[in-house]
Amino acid sequence: MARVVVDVMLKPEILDPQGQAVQRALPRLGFEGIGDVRQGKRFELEVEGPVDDAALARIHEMAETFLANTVIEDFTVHVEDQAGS
Amino acid sequence: MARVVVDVMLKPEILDPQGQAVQRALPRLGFEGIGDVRQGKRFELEVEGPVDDAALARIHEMAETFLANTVIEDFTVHVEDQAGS
Amino acid sequence: MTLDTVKHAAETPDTDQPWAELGLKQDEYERVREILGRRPTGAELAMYSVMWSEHCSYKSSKVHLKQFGQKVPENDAMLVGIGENAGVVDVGQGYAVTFKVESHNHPSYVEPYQGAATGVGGIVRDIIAMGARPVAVVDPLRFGAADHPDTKRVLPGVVAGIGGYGNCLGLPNIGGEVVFDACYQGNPLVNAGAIGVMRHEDIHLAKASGAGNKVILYGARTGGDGIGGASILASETFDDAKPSKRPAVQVGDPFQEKLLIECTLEAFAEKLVVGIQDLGAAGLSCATSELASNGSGGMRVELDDVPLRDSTLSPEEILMSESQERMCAVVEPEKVERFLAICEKWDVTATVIGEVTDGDRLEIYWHGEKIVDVDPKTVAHEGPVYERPYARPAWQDALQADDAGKLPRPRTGDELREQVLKLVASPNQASKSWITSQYDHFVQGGTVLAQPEDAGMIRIDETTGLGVAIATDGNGRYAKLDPYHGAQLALAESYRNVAATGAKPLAISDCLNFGSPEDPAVMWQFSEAVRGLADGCLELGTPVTGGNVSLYNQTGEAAIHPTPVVAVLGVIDDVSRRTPIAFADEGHLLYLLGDTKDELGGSAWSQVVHDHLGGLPPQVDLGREKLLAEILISASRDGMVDAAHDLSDGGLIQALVESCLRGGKGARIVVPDELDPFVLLFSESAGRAIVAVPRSEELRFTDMCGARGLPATRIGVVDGDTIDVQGQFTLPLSDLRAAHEATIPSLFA
Amino acid sequence: MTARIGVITFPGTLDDRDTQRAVRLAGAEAVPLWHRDKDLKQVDAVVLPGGFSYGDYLRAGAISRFSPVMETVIEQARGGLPVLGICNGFQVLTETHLLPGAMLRNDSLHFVCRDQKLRVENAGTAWTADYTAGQEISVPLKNIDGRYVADERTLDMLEAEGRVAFRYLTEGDSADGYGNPNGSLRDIAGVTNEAGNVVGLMPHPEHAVEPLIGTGRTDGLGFFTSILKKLVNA
Ligand SMILES: Nc1ncnc2c1ncn2[C@@H]1O[C@H](COP(=O)(O)OP(=O)(O)O)[C@@H](O)[C@H]1O
Ligand SMILES: [Mg+2]
Repeated sequence: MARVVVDVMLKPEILDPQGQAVQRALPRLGFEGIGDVRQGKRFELEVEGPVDDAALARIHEMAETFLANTVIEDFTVHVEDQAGS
Repeated sequence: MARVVVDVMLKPEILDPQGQAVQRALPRLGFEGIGDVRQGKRFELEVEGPVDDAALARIHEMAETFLANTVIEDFTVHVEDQAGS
Repeated sequence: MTLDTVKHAAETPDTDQPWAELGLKQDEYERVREILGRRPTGAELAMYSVMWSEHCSYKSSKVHLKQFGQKVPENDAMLVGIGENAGVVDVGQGYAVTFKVESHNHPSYVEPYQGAATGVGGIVRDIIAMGARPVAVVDPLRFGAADHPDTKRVLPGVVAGIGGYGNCLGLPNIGGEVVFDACYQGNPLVNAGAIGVMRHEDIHLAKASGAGNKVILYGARTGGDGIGGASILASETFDDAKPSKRPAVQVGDPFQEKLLIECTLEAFAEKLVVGIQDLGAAGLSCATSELASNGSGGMRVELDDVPLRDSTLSPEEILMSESQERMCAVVEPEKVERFLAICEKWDVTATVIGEVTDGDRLEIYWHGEKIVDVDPKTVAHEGPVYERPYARPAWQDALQADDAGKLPRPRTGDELREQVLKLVASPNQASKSWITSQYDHFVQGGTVLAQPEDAGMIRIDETTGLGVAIATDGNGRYAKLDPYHGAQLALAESYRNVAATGAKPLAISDCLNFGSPEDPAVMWQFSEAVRGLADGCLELGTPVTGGNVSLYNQTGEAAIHPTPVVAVLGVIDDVSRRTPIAFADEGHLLYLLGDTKDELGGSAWSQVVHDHLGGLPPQVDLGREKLLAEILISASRDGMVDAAHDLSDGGLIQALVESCLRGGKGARIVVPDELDPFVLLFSESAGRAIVAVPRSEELRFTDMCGARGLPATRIGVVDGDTIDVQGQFTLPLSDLRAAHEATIPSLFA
Repeated sequence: MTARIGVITFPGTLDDRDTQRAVRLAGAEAVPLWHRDKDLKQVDAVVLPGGFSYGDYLRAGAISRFSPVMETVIEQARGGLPVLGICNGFQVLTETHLLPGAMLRNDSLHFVCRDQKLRVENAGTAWTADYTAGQEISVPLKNIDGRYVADERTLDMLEAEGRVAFRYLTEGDSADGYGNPNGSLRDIAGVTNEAGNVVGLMPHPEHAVEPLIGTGRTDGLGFFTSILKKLVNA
């Protein structure tokens, strides 16, 4: 089984309260030098069968219609490197 | 500014009802062939200054003590490919 | 590109301007030019266009809403009336209460979670802006058919959004409605209401006075979200075919709003605030022009000082942005430091962006250049007013002639039993606890009554037990059959709900949800409903303190049912006297109060069993409603009844089932001789309630009803674990519970 | 002299005023504490109330845990200061590792607000002495991140040491408040540290202290009378 990852992030112009809360906390915890934080979702899908173009197209559609809300979110799909990241 | 990504996922042995809810919904939406879904968090950090070993070590510590709760979560840190993924 | 300054605008009268894209009509644009004596700058055009939108200017509804100010009942409870962020009523002991309902319909269809969440956020800011601490929220909701796939998308998102925002703010959700009807399929109604409490001396108004006073913008940074969003979106028919018309959705940050509440209340407590305004629809355009317009002086604003989330925003965008969780306060110069310190304490960003001036102009500067120079009244209060044509629709007669009386009725006990089970399991009549258990009812430690009680009730003084109650109601089916009486029935039901808990109804707020005002049939429905409501309020003695109009609720040509939602606020001197709906004690006698007539037009029965809508709704007798309320309040005060439940959609049987399930006890019912069992159980005659009377109080209670002329019929007793209608059928509570509670989870869980 | 019980307010705390009221109703003095102050004002015990501190945006309790007041609380709790964490307060205590385990999203994925039946498993802690072991109580529950998890070894240790302080009762009808509301492992509703001075639970005893309000029960008052007696008798 191969792993396909869908990353879903709020569009840049949309307020990200979660990311902001993290960013504001960092200096208090002694972590300086982080200019911006955005928090999103990561979906790891275990795909049965080959991850060919057809499968990726289907996952793309799934991300577009279901995993992400494209009114406010962008997404990217990628096949996870077998060696791990 | 460089972007560093921290991915945080629940440990494999911890039940992930969000991932399961997604997985259960997929066949109803007409998407077959996904064996398992796990849902986690993705943090995109904009780092001011160079992303050298020292900076990465700090981000690693930040992830370990703050962004992830290592009682229940695992994390990975990586510098985002400049070309985008 | 050169900055479009006031000077530049005066020099370039012939420049083409995007007034149509911004939603202005040609004559409205001409009017702006006439007011200014030149063409508007880009920034001025932006301000006029959002402030003159239907949503912000009430241009189609104003001529009708006037009646609320004309038909004012004698009522000395009113402290602040229509025209402010929310009305305020006196509830005694030095306390004042403010409450209001608003719509967030279109945004909630586009993005259910965020649309509903920001709806709660917006109404709560209206309440804080009056000087009050918010103490509760309510959420009247309407969705398309329960089994339609899109309802499965919209409802869970809306409910999670209302809960997600309200729970995080720490506001108990104590009431609301969930109604399903295919007419709301492409246009769900998400109304949100809030109540706040303050001392009389703490009432604050949205006005900027005192030259030299500082204007402080505080809360979230301004971003590019929802530019022209709520106002434009709510001012047009929602058309699926044009995705480009969907402006950016706003994302709410309830944590930021919680900080905003605490920080604002602390500033009020230290008397640091001269005037205050929340930023909702039309953002800074609205806040600055309303503050300046209501005050005695003018205002000068440095737009460069507005803290931004996105540094690329143009001045027009900054003026139109509908970023959430922002407020604007007017503060005397010597108090500014302390105000900013309080904001810092709560981690709230706060910036002085301008000051009150001697003149009567609103002037806005950008990079040192003047880009707005207007009379704020012309922006905020002197927008266009339309006398839209209205006409009783041609189909109204046929609809009313299609009498529900001709529908086949159950003839045997078994048929009755079957239809009872079907009714209590139907989506509109089923238990909503799957939804309401996603809302915090307990936070703040003041909740005396919450869902599924007739009204929510909050204790506002721990020592004296003073409390307030609120209920919201609106029956679109009744209003479709007869908008005048439909609006009165919404008022009557909400009033009755409040009285059933033992609280005295004081005043109302409303949210009027209708189709397109450009359709004369819709305009007729609207004008009839407003007239009905105004007449009803006059008769009941409950003034309209404020409200909200939501038009353009339709998909294509098809308008929703006219849906006036009415919120009634009541007061109770001592919450320990409150009356719950639960039948909890065996042996208590059940009395049906009021007259039961053969009235099934628009009823739940006609919908559930026959999928029928036609005929006339139940008759309205507001004198009777008043008498019933007096009896219910006296009975509560003097401890004569242990439970009371008003009768409305679903009739007596629905009320019985709810009260029995709530208390875990059954009932034995005897059908009075003069009544047909079907009519007794299913008719929706107004002005009725069922009460449980301890035997020791029976005489006192019936004497009171007799002396005051309210029909009170003994119809049974609390007993056992079944509902038994003598000679007709017996239904175990466990079967009823299963039927009543399974429906909503099976559709949405 | 009565006991002084501190109630901490973090940004986004919601139940601080309710908790102060419960403390007062039990007869103790409620002392408001502010997240930015390290000073605990010499209180005899501390309650971390419920709410959504920092919006719970990262993880429930994750940001509050690093506040100045918590530095002192952590230090003094290790020295025996009685500390009670309710809901968000419990989440903060697990994030600080004063209590083991972690809290995750409810298995229903929904916020749940209801009256909840619990069994008091350990009546020997500073906060439960007025109950008896095995006593069944009903208090409101309201959370979205209430699923208690820990690894098997930790769970076994908690059981063996009697440190499961409260358990959700599961054997009845959910309409009456029975059932595990969130998928917590071993039905755990609350735990205690080894010494019994630090206790955390998801349900809200401070919302069950007055007969008229909320569910109309007073089963939660025992938390506050327990600590009061302990402190006054000490
Ligand atoms: N249906 C209505 N009935 C009575 N008053 C209304 C109604 N609709 C709007 N109003 C009043 O008109 C004023 C402006 O309303 P609105 O624009 O919704 O306020 P806000 O600027 O706070 O959003 C308010 O005082 C409101 O109470
Ligand atoms: Mg307002």
